[in-house]
Amino acid sequence: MQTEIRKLLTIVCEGQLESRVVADVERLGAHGYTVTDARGKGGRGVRDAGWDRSANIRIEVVCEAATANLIAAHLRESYYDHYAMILFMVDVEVLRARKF
Amino acid sequence: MQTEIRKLLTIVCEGQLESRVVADVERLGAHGYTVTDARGKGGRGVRDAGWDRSANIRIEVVCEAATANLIAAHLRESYYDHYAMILFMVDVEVLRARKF
Amino acid sequence: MQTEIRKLLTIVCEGQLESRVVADVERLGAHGYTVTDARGKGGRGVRDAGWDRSANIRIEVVCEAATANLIAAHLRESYYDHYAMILFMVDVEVLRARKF
Amino acid sequence: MSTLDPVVLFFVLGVVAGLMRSDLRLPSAVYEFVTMLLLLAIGLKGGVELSRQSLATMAPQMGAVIAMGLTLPLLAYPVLHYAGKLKRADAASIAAHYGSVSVGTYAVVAAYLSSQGIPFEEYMPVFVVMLEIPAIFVGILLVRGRALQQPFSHLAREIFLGKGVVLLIGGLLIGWIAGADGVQPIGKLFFDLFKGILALFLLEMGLITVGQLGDLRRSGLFLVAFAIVFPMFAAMIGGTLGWALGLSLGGTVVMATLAASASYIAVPAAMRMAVPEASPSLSLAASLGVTFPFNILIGIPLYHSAVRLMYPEGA
Amino acid sequence: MSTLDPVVLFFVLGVVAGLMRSDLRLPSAVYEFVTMLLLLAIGLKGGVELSRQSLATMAPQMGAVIAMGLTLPLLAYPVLHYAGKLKRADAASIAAHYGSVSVGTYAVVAAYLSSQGIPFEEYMPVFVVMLEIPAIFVGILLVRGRALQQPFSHLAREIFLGKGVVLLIGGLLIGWIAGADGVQPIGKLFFDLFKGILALFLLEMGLITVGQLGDLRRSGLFLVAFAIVFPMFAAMIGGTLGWALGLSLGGTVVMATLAASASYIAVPAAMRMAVPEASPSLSLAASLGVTFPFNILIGIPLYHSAVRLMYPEGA
Amino acid sequence: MSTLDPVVLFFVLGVVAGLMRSDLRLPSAVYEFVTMLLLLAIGLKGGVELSRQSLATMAPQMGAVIAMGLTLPLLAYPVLHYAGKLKRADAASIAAHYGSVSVGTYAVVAAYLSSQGIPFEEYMPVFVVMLEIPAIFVGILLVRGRALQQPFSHLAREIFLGKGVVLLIGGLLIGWIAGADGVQPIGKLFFDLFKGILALFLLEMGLITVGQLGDLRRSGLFLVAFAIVFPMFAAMIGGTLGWALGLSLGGTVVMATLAASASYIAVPAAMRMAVPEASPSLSLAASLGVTFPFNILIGIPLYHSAVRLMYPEGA
Ligand SMILES: Nc1ncnc2c1ncn2[C@@H]1O[C@H](COP(=O)(O)O)[C@@H](O)[C@H]1O
Ligand SMILES: Nc1ncnc2c1ncn2[C@@H]1O[C@H](COP(=O)(O)O)[C@@H](O)[C@H]1O
Ligand SMILES: Nc1ncnc2c1ncn2[C@@H]1O[C@H](COP(=O)(O)O)[C@@H](O)[C@H]1O
Ligand code: NA
Ligand code: NA
Ligand code: NA
Repeated sequence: MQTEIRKLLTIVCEGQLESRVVADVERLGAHGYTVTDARGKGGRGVRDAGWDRSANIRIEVVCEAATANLIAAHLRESYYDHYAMILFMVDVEVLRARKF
Repeated sequence: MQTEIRKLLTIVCEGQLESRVVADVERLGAHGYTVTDARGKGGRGVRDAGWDRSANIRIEVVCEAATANLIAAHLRESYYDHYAMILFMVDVEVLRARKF
Repeated sequence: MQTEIRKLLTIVCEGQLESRVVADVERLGAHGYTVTDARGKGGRGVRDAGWDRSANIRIEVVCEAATANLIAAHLRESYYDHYAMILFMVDVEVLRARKF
Repeated sequence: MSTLDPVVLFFVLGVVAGLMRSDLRLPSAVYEFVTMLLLLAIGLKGGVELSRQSLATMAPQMGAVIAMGLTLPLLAYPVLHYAGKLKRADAASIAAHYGSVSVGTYAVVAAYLSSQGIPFEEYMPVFVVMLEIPAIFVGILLVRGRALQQPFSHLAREIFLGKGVVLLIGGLLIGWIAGADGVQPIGKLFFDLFKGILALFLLEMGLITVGQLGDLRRSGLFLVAFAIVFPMFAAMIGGTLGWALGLSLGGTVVMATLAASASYIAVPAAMRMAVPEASPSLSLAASLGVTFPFNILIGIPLYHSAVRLMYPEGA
Repeated sequence: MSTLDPVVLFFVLGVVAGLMRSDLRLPSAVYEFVTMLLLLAIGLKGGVELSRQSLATMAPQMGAVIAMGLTLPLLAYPVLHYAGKLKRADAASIAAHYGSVSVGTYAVVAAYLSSQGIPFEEYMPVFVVMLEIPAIFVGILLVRGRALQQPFSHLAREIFLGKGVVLLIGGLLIGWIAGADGVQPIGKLFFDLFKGILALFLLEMGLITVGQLGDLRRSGLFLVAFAIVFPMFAAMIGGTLGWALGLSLGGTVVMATLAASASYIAVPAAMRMAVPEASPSLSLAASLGVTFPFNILIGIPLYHSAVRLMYPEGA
Repeated sequence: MSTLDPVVLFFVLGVVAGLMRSDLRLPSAVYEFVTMLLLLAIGLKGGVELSRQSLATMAPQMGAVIAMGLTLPLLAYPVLHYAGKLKRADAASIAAHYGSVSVGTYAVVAAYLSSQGIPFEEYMPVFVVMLEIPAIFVGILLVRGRALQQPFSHLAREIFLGKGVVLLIGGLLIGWIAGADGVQPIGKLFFDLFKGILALFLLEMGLITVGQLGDLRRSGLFLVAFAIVFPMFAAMIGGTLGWALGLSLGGTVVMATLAASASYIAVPAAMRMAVPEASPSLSLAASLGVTFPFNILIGIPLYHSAVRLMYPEGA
């Protein structure tokens, strides 16, 4: 089964940012995204659920490398200074590459 | 610490398919799977939770490359036309390779 | 956009272990972690939610390869024999590498 | 008092909050909890009344109600397929939704009548349960003819074992076995809190309705028109049937409303599995995006005044 | 009325739905919510009654009850280890489960007696709380002897700070401090809704029970037999103790049932941490898959009729 | 009865469990559910009372209350910025939290007064709703001056469409439109269960409070002192205002408590979006970690006895 390579960009950030980050992701050319609720700890301390005041979300985007870089750069610009957020990227094999 | 390489196959699809996809995954030779609830957006539009009518799930399977391809091919056959579903694969290092 | 390589270590284990595993992860030198709730099936059978008696969690840690190996080795020592647990590792690209 | 029943105001609140893009949302676990309580409560209520009736006397009414459940989709299908130019699978799926009933809409009409002090046959919930399913079979047969993709057993499970149906039928049976006295101790949760729970349910429904508007725009004007006109037409059938069965004015209003309502719990799940090629967003956009709000805001009072004409002597 | 208490019908519904592979499931957040309400309610109830009693008068009874909690696992262990050929850790873990109590089973016997109009000592919940823990220590000592793997403090935390125990004891203390009047304003949630909440809890328990059947098959016939026979034997001990303590007929039935019940909330969590080499699925399969259903469906009425013989003069 | 209101004992239980590192936690969906019920209930209550008042008579009081909401942050800011050496953004954000109100604290003072049998103006919830927002604007202007980072519309949405505010205002409007009779059928959920729901809410609040202690240590002594002293100062202002407005003794206690309380629902969400450079953990550590427990454990009785001096003739 032949597959093609795309980038999987994973973003972990505070839940309150969901609507904004997701909008950015789409605007910058991704064709879709998947969100899961998460909790965790990082430079800005523990982020645990409750009146979703401080819960995290985990956003996955499968897209072309260029798009992934675009999104990553934009997120770093807009959110890194003030918001709890990390992101990492990895190459993945996909079917139906045109979808992504 | 020596490790071995296996495939991590990640499937994102509509929650209603859980029992069927999971059954397929096991039947096709995977020794386990991990499911998390998710929401998201793709070609078939937003998929958000609620009376789990349209929530997504995210299924991860660590298995041998051959098995991963088998599963991927089967899922594409059986579900791609009519159901919201994507999948992607990546090589991962595992301990206890015999488990997978 | 220049990025650096780090390890993404993913641990899936029974939820009751969360506090202990997370403590180990930090003690062994990771600067953060992300936890999501999960369910699944493996050698120790189905692990499904409910009075979180037997739900799983999925812990992701982005850190240096050495740290990842350290953590993996420690977890195998301490938990593999008696607890439901798997883990796998993959190289990922990160921004702000100093964070990890 | 306001023409809108207070519980309906929660629906309006949900719609307004949704339109203004508030981040308000019932956690999905809570929405599921609230829905389960409503389904069980309606089932229990029906079962208790069933234990009071002699099946013999109810049998004919039940037969008639089921017949209606089988007929409505057969009336909706051609309209959708030929007039609406919808693909066969989509037309059949939507027809199934409109042949079935909406539990939420039933809860609202019950609340509406009670707050207007209009009595109705207590055993109406029995009909709600019975109307859930027949239309699903019709819908499936309309697409597959006799050539079912999956083994029928598997299909029947999808239909009867969907949690919505299990809770309705399960509640019905428990109510029936336990009877009024038996159910009384759990009534504080299932009956006393009913309207409050319904209010929360409607709040979320309002938010969900707004979420459907996007799909609705894509699905075109015909579907919107259908989702308003067909319910009114179906209400006439339901009303006439209720009247013919000699139901009270209130009971007839309920029957009209049931006929006019479209399922969004049992049917979508079943059709998704039985007829995957049908687009779920089309039928949900119509039933949730148009018919549900139409019924609870406009339809119910409308059907009520229409039915009044059939009952000159009042009740 | 039916021989089955209505709340138990919800358990049956859960079992049937589970066996038929319905996708019905309480969202885990809701199941946890419902369980928390039960634990708090039982704790509160116990505390309020405690505030009515003089500790002096209750001390002896409490001592006797704790003694039972320490004895039962010592009786279960040899059976499991020698007769059942179970690994030492598994035998000890299962023994701990059966020495402890099941809050859900207590709630069912309380509902059973009240719907039969049989009175029992209001302070029974105190014993429920007190029986939760002793067996855990016995279980651990049976495996570790004095050589504990982890620092005892860490272990005690696992035991006393598991949320189940915290809610029971916390509720008990709050009820004790606040007293009947103080608790009254929150009673509408914790007491009036109790049976309805219990019904939802039992619905999910039914589904969970079915989920255990798989593990049960693997665990073999001996364990199934043990999970039925030992509770009946324990019930005799509990019943005799209740009778010896001069409890009412109802109170003695409760004592018998408590002795017969096996924990699945406090003990599994504690044993998992203290004795990780013990297979959790074995003990859960026995206590959830066999003993719980046996007790609420057959055991309780059985113990009731047995106890009746001990109280010829009625109550 | 104990000096602590029973519901407050649940808060204490949460704190103790948290300090002992119990794994007790309300599932986040349940915590959200419970919070939504409180917000809706307070809104509904306020709306019902509003429908009883003539706006004309209330207008002056409302104006005064809003004025207080605008003044308090202006008093807090310089203290935090100059005395406390806090960054401008942090000082402004914390000031906004303390200018606004805590719904949970209001619920506790209402419970406190009712269990002491002290009457207060039924329409107090209206003030709760009205005090939520003004301080947010002041806080933002304190940082941005007129130079807003984002379009004001976007900002206003963050403020008015945060789910907390939507539920409060939505409940208020529904209560206002439906009136006492209209709301009565849903009262069994929103009003009768209020205190029980509040107890669960406070249990989780206790656990959350403990979670803040870590951040608190980092945030330094000054903030802790501020989080205790400023509320007492604000309470004097609120009390004096209540007295000047001719409120009853109870009403004045409520006003003092509202002034003393710090928001942790509407304001954090809004400030996070409007002033992202402000550290959310600072303001939450102060309002949740110190002020909330201080108010419900010590503050409320304190304000009560202080206000008593202003009302020599009793009520
Ligand atoms: N090294 C890491 N590995 C995995 N997840 C992390 C890591 N660092 C941070 N995170 C996640 O990213 C969120 C925000 O990180 P931070 O901005 O550092 O507070 C945290 O709450 C974690 O969920
Ligand atoms: N490019 C993407 N990246 C990440 N997740 C995606 C992507 N496309 C689709 N998905 C997920 O897969 C689900 C089904 O996709 P689709 O079949 O395209 O509607 C969506 O609801 C998303 O959760
Ligand atoms: N091959 C696999 N692929 C993905 N997840 C797995 C796999 N095997 C086990 N798991 C996950 O790891 C948990 C513990 O595995 P085990 O210790 O084998 O029972 C399971 O409950 C699954 O959630
Ligand atoms: Na219909
Ligand atoms: Na026992
Ligand atoms: Na204030």
